[in-house]
Amino acid sequence: MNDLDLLLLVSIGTTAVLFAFGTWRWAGALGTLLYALQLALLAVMRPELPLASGIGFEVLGYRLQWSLSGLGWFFAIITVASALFSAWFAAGEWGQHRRNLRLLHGGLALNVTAMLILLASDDLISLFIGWELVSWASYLAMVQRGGPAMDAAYRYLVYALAGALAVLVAIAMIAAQSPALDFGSVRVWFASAGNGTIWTVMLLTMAGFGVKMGLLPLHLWQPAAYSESPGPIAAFLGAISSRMGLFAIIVVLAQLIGLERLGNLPVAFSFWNANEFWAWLAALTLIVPTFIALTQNDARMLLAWHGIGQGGYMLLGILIATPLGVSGGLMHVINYACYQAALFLAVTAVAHRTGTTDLDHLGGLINRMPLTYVTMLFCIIGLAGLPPMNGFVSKWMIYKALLDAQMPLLFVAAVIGTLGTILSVYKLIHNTFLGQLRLEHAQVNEVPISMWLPMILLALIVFITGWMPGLFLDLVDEAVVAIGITQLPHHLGGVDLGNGGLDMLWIVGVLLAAIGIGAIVYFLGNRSVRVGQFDNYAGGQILTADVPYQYSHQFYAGLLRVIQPWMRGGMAWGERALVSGADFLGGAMSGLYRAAPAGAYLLLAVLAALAVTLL
Amino acid sequence: MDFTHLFVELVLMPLIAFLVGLVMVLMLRKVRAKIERRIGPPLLQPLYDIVKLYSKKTQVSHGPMHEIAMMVALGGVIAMEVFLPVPGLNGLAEKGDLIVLIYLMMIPSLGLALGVGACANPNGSIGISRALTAMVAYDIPLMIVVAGVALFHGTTSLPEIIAAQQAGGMSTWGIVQTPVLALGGLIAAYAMLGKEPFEIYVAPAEIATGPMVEMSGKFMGTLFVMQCFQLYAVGVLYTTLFLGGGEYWISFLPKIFAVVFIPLAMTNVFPRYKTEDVLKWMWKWAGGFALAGLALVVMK
Amino acid sequence: MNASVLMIALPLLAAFLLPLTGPLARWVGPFAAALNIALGISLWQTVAQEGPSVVVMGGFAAPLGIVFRVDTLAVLFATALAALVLILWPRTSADPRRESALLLILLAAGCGLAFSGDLFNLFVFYELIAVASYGLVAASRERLAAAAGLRYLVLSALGSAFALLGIGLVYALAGTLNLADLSRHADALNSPLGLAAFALMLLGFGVKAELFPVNAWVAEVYSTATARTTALLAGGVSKLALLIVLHLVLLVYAQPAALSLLLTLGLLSIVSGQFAGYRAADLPRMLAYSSIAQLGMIAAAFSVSGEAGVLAGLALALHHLIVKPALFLVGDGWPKCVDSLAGLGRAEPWRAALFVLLALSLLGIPPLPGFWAKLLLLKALLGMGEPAWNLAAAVVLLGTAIEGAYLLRVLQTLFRGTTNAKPATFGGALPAGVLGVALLLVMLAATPVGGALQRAAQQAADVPAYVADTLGGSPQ
Amino acid sequence: MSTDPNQAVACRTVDAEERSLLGRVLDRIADHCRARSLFVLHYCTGCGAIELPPTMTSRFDLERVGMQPMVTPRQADILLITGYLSVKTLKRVVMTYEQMQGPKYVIGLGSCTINGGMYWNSYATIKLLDRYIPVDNYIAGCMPRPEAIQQVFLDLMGRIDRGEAQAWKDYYRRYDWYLGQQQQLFGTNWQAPTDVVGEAIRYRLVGEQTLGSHTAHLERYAPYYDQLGIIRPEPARMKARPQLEVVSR
Repeated sequence: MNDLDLLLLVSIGTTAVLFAFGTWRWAGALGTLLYALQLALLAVMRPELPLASGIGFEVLGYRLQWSLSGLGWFFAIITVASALFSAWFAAGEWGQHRRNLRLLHGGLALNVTAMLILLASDDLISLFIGWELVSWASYLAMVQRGGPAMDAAYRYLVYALAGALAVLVAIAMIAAQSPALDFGSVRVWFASAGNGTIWTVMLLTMAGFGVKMGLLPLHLWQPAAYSESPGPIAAFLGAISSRMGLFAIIVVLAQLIGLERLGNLPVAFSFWNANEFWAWLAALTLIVPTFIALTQNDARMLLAWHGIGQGGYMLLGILIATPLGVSGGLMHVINYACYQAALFLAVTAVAHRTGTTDLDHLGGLINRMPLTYVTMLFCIIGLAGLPPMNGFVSKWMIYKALLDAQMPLLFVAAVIGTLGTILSVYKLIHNTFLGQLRLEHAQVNEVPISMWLPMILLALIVFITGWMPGLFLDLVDEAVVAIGITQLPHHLGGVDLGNGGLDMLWIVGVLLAAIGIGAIVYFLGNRSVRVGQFDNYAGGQILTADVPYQYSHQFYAGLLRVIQPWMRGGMAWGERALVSGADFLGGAMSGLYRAAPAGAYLLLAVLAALAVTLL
Repeated sequence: MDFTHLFVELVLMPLIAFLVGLVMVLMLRKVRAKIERRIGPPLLQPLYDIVKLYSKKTQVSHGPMHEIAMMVALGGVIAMEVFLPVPGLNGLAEKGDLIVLIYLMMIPSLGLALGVGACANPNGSIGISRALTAMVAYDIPLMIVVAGVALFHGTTSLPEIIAAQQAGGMSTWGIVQTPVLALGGLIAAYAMLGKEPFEIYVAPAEIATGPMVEMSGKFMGTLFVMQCFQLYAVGVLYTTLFLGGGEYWISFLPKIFAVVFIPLAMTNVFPRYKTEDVLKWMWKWAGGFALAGLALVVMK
Repeated sequence: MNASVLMIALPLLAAFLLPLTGPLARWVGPFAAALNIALGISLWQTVAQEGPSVVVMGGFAAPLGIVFRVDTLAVLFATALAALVLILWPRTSADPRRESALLLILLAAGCGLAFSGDLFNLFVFYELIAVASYGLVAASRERLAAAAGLRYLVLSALGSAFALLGIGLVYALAGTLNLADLSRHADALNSPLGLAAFALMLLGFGVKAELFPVNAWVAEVYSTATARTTALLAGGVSKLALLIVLHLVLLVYAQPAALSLLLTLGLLSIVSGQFAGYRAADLPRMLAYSSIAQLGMIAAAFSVSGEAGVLAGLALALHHLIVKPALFLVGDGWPKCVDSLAGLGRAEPWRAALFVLLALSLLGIPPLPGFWAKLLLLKALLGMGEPAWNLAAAVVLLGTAIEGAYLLRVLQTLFRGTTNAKPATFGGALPAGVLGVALLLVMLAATPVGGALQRAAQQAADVPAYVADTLGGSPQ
Repeated sequence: MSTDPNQAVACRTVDAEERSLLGRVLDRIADHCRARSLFVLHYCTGCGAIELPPTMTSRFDLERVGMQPMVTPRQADILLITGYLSVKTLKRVVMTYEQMQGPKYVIGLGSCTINGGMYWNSYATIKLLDRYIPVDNYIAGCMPRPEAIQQVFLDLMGRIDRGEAQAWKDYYRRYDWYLGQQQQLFGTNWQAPTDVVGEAIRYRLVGEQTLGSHTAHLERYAPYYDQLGIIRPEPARMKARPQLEVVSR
């Protein structure tokens, strides 16, 4: 039994234990410890990668085997760490007075197990098994709050099921032609397959795996499903769940088909190749949901929409296919997991205290919940991709790689996404923490340490790895090598390139020093007196708490007046059209059976058959 | 690199930026006065204003975030200057490239935005919402321009871009080589200055100077200092990208003043656009020119 | 006497002796079915060791005489049917004698159908099954059931007539009804008239196999008959009808036109069944429509020539044989209307969990057995490499997605909210539980089961061997 | 801790005579700059506002002497009251004045601010502005010409430069008196959002008359406002209260 077997065993054990003792008072703490153990195991097995599991089956001539490559290991680290922080957050006060705690803890552990199984898969069948496990495990995590959450989860599952079937068809296609389904053989098969076949397989798999990732136009389920799930679960799902789709896409596009082949695969009737096609789809995925996020009035929905958009960056980075781009894309996965988890936790903390996440009904909480504010501040800077947080580093790598790879328009697309992100994260923090405190929140207090400590730790990780991106780039290297890309030379502060590098040690250092100078200049002036929020310029009006003096609704009215005409909800319309199409066909078919002039059908059918065969 | 040398550079670069920026602010006000047939303020007026504001005896703060935001905003602009190479001083331009610079330029605005939010004044919030919208308006063309420049020179390192332009005298300047791109960049730089017709976020008569509504004393003073840095940074950035940077201060200073002067000379004859019109206008014209320029670069 | 003949004779004998057994009557049937299973297992071992064998009746060799062909496929179907009958044996019944007799006759006829090597015998056993099933359907005392039963009777009789017509045509064209012999004379049937015969047989047998245009009885009967009868019809009888079709396409009609016809009907079944199920508001109807679609998938699988198709169809058929009866049994006693199921998941967690398990397997979620069946089906369809079959894969995809949508709706409803209703009696707990456990066992033993199915399919698809075995290798 | 509120809180603003030489030099520089950089907030409710455009624009060009119009009290140095003030607008003026940062200057423009002018008989207008807020300069006339306005500005600048324009401190030092005048007009429950007493303590500007019977009304009505959720005492203000009691004894 090697480390991988042990890890899977511990993970399955965690699930079992947490389902068994989920309602126990210390279940959350126990879960946290068990995730820490899994993380330790992952750390231990790092030198042994890729590590093949001793478990394996052979069914119908197909060998099912599991092996953790550097890529899977990289994602596994993020998965387990996300679960660790989510469980930690739920372990204390947050979880104390909740029903369904068994489902919460057990569901989380089940998700981790399923994801580990997926990440360790080494052939298409085990990949598919892992994929379905992940789908259903996340369904279990999503439905917990009942009501609208169930509707959202149902929508997700229908998408996921249809997508999985598309993947299954692709696997069957490969199975019909390739002698075996392990990654090695499939790679060989892809090398010899024709363009048309590859396109079909690729479209099918992207349709399937793209569902989970929220690749346009398959993303519609995601915001509601994530934001309706319980806070820590939303943090976990938001941080890593969708990235499973990315993982599978990387496996198919980069590991099996190969990025070089992708570049040689033409799109019919155009100048494009497959690489550019997917890159533009990724660009759309990063732009459209980001600007939809801008229109959201619910903090969780806003974050969930951004989750989709950020996925676009990762895919875009990987499709650039240069070491810089791939490293950037993969690094964005881990960066994003840190700040997205912390953001969801922060929003959950706010909801825990105020009972709402409606951005029109919050405001001014900065003085009441300063630590939550700091968390959110650090993490929105990360999400927006501005220095000095880690989100900037990965985005910089993607930008730079795009420019180096002569893709200026994609670069501009990526920047547009970033601009939209900056706008909506400011809206998020402004409407939650800044502006006027509402009367009903005047007595709100900071969340207890069991909740703020994990958040703050994540926020610190976001900052420290922004300062020293080399820490994460080391992890990324494992994955990059596993994909078969040259390792990116880097140092603790960033990367050195011939034509303009990045050294975050210096940049953040200078920024901090300059802020110090700013502080000195600031303190040159006389000391200030702190005034209340009603001592405020209002054109001579005396402010009162019964009249809200806050600007939050339709925050970017001017911008929205320009871009809203473009948001016609085309994809939602398409979805509705599909549903009503199915309804219509369903009506027609059940009408056919219900009318049931049975004998007549038979006679007609016989006559038709005779007519067809004899004439 | 010699550490002392670097340290001197790091001190000198913001200092020069501030002093030149003061003169630019004076120029801004003088130009306006001349166009309105007034005499205008005395030479030391920008300095008077700043000293006056810092020496206010009572200061109103809306909480720690309000104060920290001021430090971050000022720190951001100072940090920005050391990544902008000027004649003889490269600072940290090797450690961060053009993209880093552009993103560093957003830090002060974001810091300010947080501080303004902490002031809890909706006028300020509206101002920030408009300022960020304006950022979307001008940053998209600007980024297209940046992409064009980076593509044209095959690098994002500012010293290399400058060196490439200085290689053959004026004929290798960006404005000669890529004139359409330079035009798009100029319009974007104009909007970056936030003067009429793009000053939607200040709008004194409408939202009481927007972000500045609750800024008093040293807070306002910090904003005045920031304005100096920002005017300078826009001038230097544009000069670096399209006017061959600077070999000597004697030739460099006229260029950056010229860059700032052109918008300032135009701005006084305009009223103010509506927010959505700024977006449309910038995307249509600045974005159009920038895209055309980019297309020309790609075709080369 | 060969075990295969015993498997037919024993239940028949038991059925006839039933009136004489007095107080033991209620034990006779299960005993006979259990005996059949034991016989089937012994036969399985024999076949595994010695290969397929042919039993000649009355001393006349094929093609003149009646032959039984005992191969893995036949044994599998016969044993599975016996097991199903045993599992579904009614513990309480209004008229135990009559129902027992009908069940035993059905069992005997089913075994006979599985073993028969000749078209006419197939038809005879098919008719016997039909008669038994009319009785079973009519056993329900509801008026609606009676109406549905009548319609079923009429349709089935019409279907049988057409099938007989088709068999007659075949006989006229080829001069023989022995399948092995027909296989040699397949060329004679490769004409419009031969194809017409196939179409007639397909539509005729299709009534029981729930193929597209002739399956209008399905939803009504399944939603009104008792759950056990429904389970038996959906799980067992329909498979037997498809077995005839399999024999036909495998041995006689391996021509593209016939396969295309089968595929077309299969696909239409899938589409119509799934979409009708999507719109269905009550659970038995929904399951009935799902059953139509599933059988359509099996038909589509059988339309793939060669071993891959047989394997996929076989896997799908056996999987459906386990899952669908269990689903009907679980749903029995619950409110019929899907919307009224709300909260039952909390009230009866184990029952709901069983339903979930079965539904997931039906959808083909790994690692449940349904997944392997679906993978085999898709692989077989795509392995043909022809546009129509590729399209079929797409249709299967679409159909399963729709099936997922409506089955998930049921699952969703089960766990939504709470109910005040008292838990309904779960009459079918034992059989459904047994079937569920069987499903899990198959999942765990995927490797050996898969191997066995592969061997069965290999054997079944080996047409020359079949012909040689049956006709003794004699040249004509 | 001393009970003298001016000693109680550490602060860098001290009276000129207490400051070191360097401090005095810095003060001198600051005053010089203050005089040359005056931002004006026009409180234009009266007709005198019509004289301001020519004063500011090219005919007379106020920017020559470093004056600029500003739109919020936070940024302004001079509050320019351009005419009559009704009781209602006076509330706004007081609030605006309190929101300005010291050193701050008030200029009353026109006769109305001095004696009510043509509104002498009106029940709704005030007669003398400096009963309610300290006024640095008045400009008599109905209405005064731009030249007169400029003259006053220059006078004010000179006094600022010399460090003589300290009227704003008077408001802190005699807050109780000013508040009493205000309360006469607005009622004893009058409360502006700015915590003047707190600021006076903070910046060591507490005088003999900073606290008194009128400021006690603030205390009295504070719970009433709290209950209505209208003006909540902020932390700084809460801290200042205990010391207040010490002083008022």
